Amino acid sequence: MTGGVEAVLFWGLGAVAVAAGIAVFRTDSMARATYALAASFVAVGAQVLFLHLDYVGVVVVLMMVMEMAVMAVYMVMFMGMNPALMPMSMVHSRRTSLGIALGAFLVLGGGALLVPWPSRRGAPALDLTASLGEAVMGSKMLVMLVVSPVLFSTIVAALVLALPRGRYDRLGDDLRRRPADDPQPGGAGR
Amino acid sequence: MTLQAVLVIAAALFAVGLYGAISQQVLVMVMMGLELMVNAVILAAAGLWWFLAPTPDGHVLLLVVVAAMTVEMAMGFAVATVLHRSRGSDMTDMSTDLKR
Amino acid sequence: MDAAVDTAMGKAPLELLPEICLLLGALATLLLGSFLPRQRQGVARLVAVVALVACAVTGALALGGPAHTVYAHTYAVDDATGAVRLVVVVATLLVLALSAGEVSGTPRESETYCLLLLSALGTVVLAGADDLLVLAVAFLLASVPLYGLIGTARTGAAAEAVLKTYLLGALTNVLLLLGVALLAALAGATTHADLAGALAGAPAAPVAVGVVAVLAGLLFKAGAVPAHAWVPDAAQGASATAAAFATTVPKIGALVAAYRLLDALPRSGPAALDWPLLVAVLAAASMTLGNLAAFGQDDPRRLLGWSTVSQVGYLLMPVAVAGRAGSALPALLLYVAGYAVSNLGAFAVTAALPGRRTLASYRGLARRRPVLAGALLVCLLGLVGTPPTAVFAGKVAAFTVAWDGGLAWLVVVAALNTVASLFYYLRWIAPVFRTEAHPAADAGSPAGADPREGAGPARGSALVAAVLALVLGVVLVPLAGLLGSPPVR
Amino acid sequence: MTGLGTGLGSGGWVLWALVAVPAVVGAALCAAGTSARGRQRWAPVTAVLVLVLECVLAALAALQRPSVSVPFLPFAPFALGVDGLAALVVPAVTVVALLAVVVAAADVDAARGRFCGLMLLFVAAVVVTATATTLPTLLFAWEVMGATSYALVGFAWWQRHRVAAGEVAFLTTRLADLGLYVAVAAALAGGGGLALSDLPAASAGWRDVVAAGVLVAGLGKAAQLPFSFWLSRAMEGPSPVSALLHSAAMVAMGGYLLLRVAPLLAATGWAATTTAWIGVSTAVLMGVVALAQRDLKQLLAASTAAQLGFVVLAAGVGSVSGGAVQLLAHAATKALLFLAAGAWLSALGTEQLPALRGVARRWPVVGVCATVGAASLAGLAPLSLWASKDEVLTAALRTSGWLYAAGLLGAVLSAGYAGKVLVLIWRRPRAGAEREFDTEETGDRHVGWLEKGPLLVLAVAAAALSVAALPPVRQALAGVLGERGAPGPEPGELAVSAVLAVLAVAAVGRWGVPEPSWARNWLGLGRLAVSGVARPTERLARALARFDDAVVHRGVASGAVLVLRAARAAAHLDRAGIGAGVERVASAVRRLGGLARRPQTGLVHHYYVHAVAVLAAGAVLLLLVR
Amino acid sequence: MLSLLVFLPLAVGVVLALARRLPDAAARWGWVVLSAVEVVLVAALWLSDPVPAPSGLQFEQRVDWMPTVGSSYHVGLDGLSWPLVAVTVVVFAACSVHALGAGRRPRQQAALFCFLQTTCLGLFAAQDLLLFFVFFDLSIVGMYFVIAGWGHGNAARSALTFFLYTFLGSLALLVGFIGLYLAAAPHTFDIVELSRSAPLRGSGSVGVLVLGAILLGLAVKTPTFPFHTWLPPAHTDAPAIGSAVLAGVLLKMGTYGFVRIAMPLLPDAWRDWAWVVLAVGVVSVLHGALVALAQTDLKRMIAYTSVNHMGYVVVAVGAAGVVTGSAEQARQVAVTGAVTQMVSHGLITAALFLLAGVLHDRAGTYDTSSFGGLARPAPRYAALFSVAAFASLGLPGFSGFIAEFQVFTGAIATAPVSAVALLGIVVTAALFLRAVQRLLTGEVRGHSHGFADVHAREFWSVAPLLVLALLIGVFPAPLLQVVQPAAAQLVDLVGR
Repeated sequence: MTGGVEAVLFWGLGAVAVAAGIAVFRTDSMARATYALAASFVAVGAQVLFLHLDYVGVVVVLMMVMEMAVMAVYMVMFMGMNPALMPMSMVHSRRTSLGIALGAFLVLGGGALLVPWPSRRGAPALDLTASLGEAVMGSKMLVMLVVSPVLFSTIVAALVLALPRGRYDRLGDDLRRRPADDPQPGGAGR
Repeated sequence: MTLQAVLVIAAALFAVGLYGAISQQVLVMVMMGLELMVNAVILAAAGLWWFLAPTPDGHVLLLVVVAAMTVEMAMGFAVATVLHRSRGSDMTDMSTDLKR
Repeated sequence: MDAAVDTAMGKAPLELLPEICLLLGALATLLLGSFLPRQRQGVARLVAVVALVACAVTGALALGGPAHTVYAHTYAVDDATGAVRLVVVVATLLVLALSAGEVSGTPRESETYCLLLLSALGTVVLAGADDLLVLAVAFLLASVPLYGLIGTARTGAAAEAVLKTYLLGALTNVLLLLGVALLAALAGATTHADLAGALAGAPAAPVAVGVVAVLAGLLFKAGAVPAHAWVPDAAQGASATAAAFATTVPKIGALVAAYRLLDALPRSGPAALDWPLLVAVLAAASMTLGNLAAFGQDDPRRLLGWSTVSQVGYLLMPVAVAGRAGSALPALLLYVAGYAVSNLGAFAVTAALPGRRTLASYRGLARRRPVLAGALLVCLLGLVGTPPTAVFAGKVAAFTVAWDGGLAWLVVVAALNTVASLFYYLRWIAPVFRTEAHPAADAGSPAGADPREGAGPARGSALVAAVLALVLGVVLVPLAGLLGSPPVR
Repeated sequence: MTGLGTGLGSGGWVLWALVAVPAVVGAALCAAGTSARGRQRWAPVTAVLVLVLECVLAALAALQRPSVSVPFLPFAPFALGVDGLAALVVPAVTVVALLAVVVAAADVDAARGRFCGLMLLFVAAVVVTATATTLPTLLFAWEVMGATSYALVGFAWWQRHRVAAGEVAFLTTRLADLGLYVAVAAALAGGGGLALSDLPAASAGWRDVVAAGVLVAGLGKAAQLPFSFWLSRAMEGPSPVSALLHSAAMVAMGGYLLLRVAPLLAATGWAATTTAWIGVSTAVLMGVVALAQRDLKQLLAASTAAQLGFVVLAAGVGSVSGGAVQLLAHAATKALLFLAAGAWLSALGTEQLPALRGVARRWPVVGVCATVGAASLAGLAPLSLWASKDEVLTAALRTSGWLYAAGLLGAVLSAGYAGKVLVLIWRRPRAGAEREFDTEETGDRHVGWLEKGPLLVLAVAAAALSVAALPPVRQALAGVLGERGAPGPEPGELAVSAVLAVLAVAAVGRWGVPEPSWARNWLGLGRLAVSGVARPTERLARALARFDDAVVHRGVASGAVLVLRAARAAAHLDRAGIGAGVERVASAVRRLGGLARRPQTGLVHHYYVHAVAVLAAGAVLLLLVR
Repeated sequence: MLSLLVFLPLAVGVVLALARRLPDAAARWGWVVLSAVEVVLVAALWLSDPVPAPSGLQFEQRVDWMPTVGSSYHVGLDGLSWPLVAVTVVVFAACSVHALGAGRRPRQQAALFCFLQTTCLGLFAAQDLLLFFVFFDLSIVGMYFVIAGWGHGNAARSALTFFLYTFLGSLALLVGFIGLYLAAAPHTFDIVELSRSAPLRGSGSVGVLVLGAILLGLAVKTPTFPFHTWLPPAHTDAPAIGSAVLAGVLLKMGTYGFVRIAMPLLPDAWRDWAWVVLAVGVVSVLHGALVALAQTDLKRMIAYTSVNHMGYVVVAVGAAGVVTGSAEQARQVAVTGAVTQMVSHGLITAALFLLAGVLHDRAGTYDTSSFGGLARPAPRYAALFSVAAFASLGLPGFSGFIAEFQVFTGAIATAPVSAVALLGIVVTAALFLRAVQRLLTGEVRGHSHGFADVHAREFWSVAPLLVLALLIGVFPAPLLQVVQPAAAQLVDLVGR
């Protein structure tokens, strides 16, 4: 892949990502917004691949696809909306947010262009993914040690918030009631 | 493609995300805006890492960012659920009892 | 760097024993809780207490040792971490005590204890983090359980409180990650130790944006301007336990982390910006906004929320002069300890009287609940900074350090704010000690009739907090002297 | 108490006893007097006994001339010493005091314990004043004397106007005593030392201040112009009090002080001349006032001021011996006249001169003694005042002719008013005079022997003291006072003054006396003092009190809280003013609180906007302020 | 030994506070016994070492409290603080005797006054700025509860005014202390070290600013002219013993601050401020006297005379600062006079307030015009009141005269302009005589009918104070022996 083609491809993907991003907020249907977001993420994942971060790129793409699926299920379950039709434009103070967004873009973009970025320090390892593995298990082990309780606490916190009924509602105060009293009949051992 | 290009695209994405986060009323849409901003951060981090300091430690940062995104989204859905259940609607503008 | 002796390849799990105790405690409470009948979840609380005490004991033992870093310079085990461990444990124990009345017997009891321990763990790691990545992850670990805690109250107000806390938390998290990315890239390394040297040559603008972005996250956690909006809502909307915990413990970690970050920034070269001025301006904004907003409040919880915002303004004074004045760190630790105890004492009183949600309903409390009234008086006067409470010693140290660090104008603003703060605390204290509480109004107040109200462990916790606020004022100060050594890098 | 040792050796105990006995017994009597009921007959008896002891001790002290000192203040001891002048005056005072208390035993019948106690305290104070050798000791006794005189003048406290009179007397003398405070300070600054003898040694500037201070204090006590009006009000006290205080003791102490500091006055030049002129002008003006009086006691009071004028004149011209003799003679004469007036007052219940026509005929013993007193007062030939006045006049002649002329005029006036009394008491009483009796109090139409005895003693003294004019006695006296070689009055001058006196008395007998109204109310000094000083101070006080309550309180409050709009607050200055002030502070702060709470709108996206905006501003601030 | 003296009342106070079921009489007599023990302790301390060494501290004790901040629990007595400790103990003893009569909640009252006594003794013995400040603030809190708890009229409002005024003043004091702390080379709050090194000497404006803050704080507490408006309402609404302690002891904290902190620690700045202090003193004297003259309420009048008397102290310490061209001995006399005036005012005004309290106990009002001819129904009360009044207006034979005499001698010798304040003496004399006349003389009318004479407890609470004043008035040498060397040393410190 020659430099020129690579640049064109990269910019293309960038344009796709930004266009999809804008589309997310312009469409009036939640479903289309979700698909636009997925497209934007895939584009970003691809761009990351361009930057030789294969592992991270693939992870981003896969994760985003799964998340979009969850979001779709979520909207149907809760919003009770037919993903296709629901016209909604619940927007407020459009002008101020547009102003702030443009301002942010100008500042960050301008900064990106004008700042005398230093030159690269040190060469990338031959096998990036392997070096990542060593870093995770080596110098940055504590980061991973801390990420695990983060995920654990996310699970606990999310369930505490989301679940309307706890174990005592299902199995009684002394947790002895069998079969469990669930709103939906059926399930194992019934 | 140069660092500036990557950063400009990232800035654009960030701006769009910010616009969405501020202008949208529905919590889920606000979360989408936040996700776009995280995406911009991932892209910027990748660019910066590649063009400035491709060290393995920097690489771990990207993993952390991705992990942070997933955790925030998970919590976002949980908050949306509890908001929906206890207040009947997940519009941020509808829940303004706590003020002044 | 000389003090930093890095043990074998950094992986010495024993160094992090206190943190491990907290994690195991969290896991144990959750597992145990899921097998205990609803009425006997007190055992989970017992386990939580044991875990906390274990953490305190191991932390105290480690306190004496030489300051060093572990896990390849990413985690500092020095006086600051030791002190934070102790303060967080004491604070969490007080929260457990004041939560007894409200939480025991509810279906979510053991989950609440688990989340409390996890957030405490997050706070300690945040304080000890000596690396930007660990900082980011610790930030997550501290805030996620907080969302869970605030949301458990199952009321409309709690839901709204968690919404606001979550959204502000998410935004600041994104900014934090952006900042970390920028700084890591520019410095080529992520540990604080390398930051100073590597950033010296970096261009100023990105470093400024990076640092401000990281500070945004820490300021959210501390509850300071500009990300302070969630504090009053969380204090008012959430349950007493969550409110007390959210407004007291996480900010300890955030402030120490901010101190370490500012201490590690370069002080020469193009990237040497005037950080103290920025933090001083934010401190002044926080204390003034917090004080003024607290004037018109009628709900004691919301008043305490705004008072927390103003207190964080005073707490930011030693942080502003991080590294520029000799004993800034001991001053910060001393003030944080005093603040935590006084604030929790006041929340304990509100927890002991859940029915009374207006200042007027506190009329004549001194006559019927002298212990509670006394504890409230000590804690509120403590928050103002009257001698001999611990906050007074903290404030004197903070004022002196700020004056030494060249922020004389900030000291004057802080003094004026201290005086202003006296008025709204008096608005709460005055009805408590007003004698002519004629019975009619008393019976009218919702909680008047409930005899049990005001008794129980919450009262005990309020009393303990008040006594600690006084005792610390006299005893702790020499102890702070021990923590004189600068943060290790 | 180490200092005590030095005095004890050479008869110091006499001086200590002289002071301590009346003080202690007086205090005890006062304390007992307040709580005990009944006639308290024991009080006058103890008082008389103590005073007899006092007279003996005084005589002993006069002979031995002891001096004692005890550490009192770091820079000045409490020192007493009997010098020539004191040796003369102290015995005189104790004798007059004894006689006054004897009369009081009969005259005063209510709360005798308190009365005798106060009299003893007064005597102790006078003795200390007379014998004080350092300024602080003098000031100590000076003020106590003032206070006891207030208590004695206002003794009948159930009559409010008498207490008011006491108050006027006390305040006027206290105002004048400020001079002594300044004098002490100046002496300390001047570095000369605080003993009376080495006051002239102070540095020039400060010495003038000392002289001025002492002069003002002396004039105040001696009831000279412009302070003499208090003496008129002091007449409302019981007669024995007037007899002791306003003839022999308190008023005399004013003149006595000026005599003792005569060297200082002389050293400062201007002080001597001013003293002299004030003395002689008081003699003249007060003589006119005395002439115009229709009340016997007022007349005697004015005459006291006039006679003291001569003492002050003597101090001014430096003739200490002349002044001393004048002092003694006047003490005896005036005490006699006051006691006589007292006797008539308690008998007839009136002091008005028209009502006292021919009173001498009714009680011949009192009449004769009063005649001797009045004659001596008039300066008639063989009696004491004639001799002492001439000595003073000769000394005045030496300094300036005008002084002598004014002095002579004063003498003539004194002859005039004394003659007025003489003539009146011997006239035949008009029919129906009975109606004019009992104007001041209900008389018992009886004069007991307790009152007549002292009169006789005083009459003898008044007559005998003229012996001082004889050259040999005068020389000895001058020797005692340490004034060698002062020429005595020539026979010619003595003759001139005697003739003038006789002529004046005859003229008064024949043509009577003009009584101008401006003179009768003491030159309007009293009203001037009240309207000129007392009223404006009270008005100023009330204005300051209002200012204090309203403006200062709010001024400080607004100073504390910058936000307060004082203009609107000053509009309604009523009682609620203070309440409104606090209310305004609270509302101002509430508005500020409202302002601070406005960004907390409850809408999350507003929080986003605020957060991003502030962070951006922070970054910009960082980059700009480098 | 000194710490025992300071903290014994606190211990007893805590016991009294906790012993809920203690009968009233036991609480009252317990308090009396305690104050008696305190008096004995002071006497014992005094006899063990009567003449203090001029420069050293007696009974010095020092324990580290806040080493990082350079502050320690450092207590000691010298010529300046000895008399004030003695006065504090005597005034509290008198109050305890006076409170033997019927009173609301005697147990809590006794406990509160014991706490107050500890704060006062602690302050006078403190040799450390922070310790001084802590006791300064605690005394304000204590007095707030005395007025709010046992006062009459609108006690709550005047208690609040009192608290806010003096608390804001104490904040200014704290800023000044911190300024001093930072200026000291090895940062320290210790008064002895600070006075030895006089940190801000020759530093011009900073020293002046720091002293300005300290003066503001002390001026509010003394109180001097512009900041005195809290005193009259605080006194009129305080209970009798509350007023006695407030006037007798608490006002001395302000003036003691001048001689203990302001003058020795900031000599240069003090010399610059001397004329201002002198002027404020003179204005306070005249303003206090004149406004007192216009009062009809007896307690407000006595309160304003306190402003007047404290004005004399301010004049004296101001004059002590005028160093150019004035004799050193005169300045020593002025300072000695200032300390004597603190002692004398403490004794005499406490007695006056207790007597005013007697009026309120009987008739429920302080208005002088509603009484008259009290001498007939209550001769002993009349005697006590007139003795106290004459002592207060400076009649020789009482400590008032000794104090005022030295103040004026020293002040006029150093700064002749202060002679203007002499008029204050005459106005004070006038207002006291007027009060005596309105209350005691004339025919019996208004509330005087059936006015019971002074009880034993009231007599034995006032009489000792007046006897002490008389003793000092007649034999001032023992007291002056203690004060004079310390004053001389202070004047040297200010003059260097």
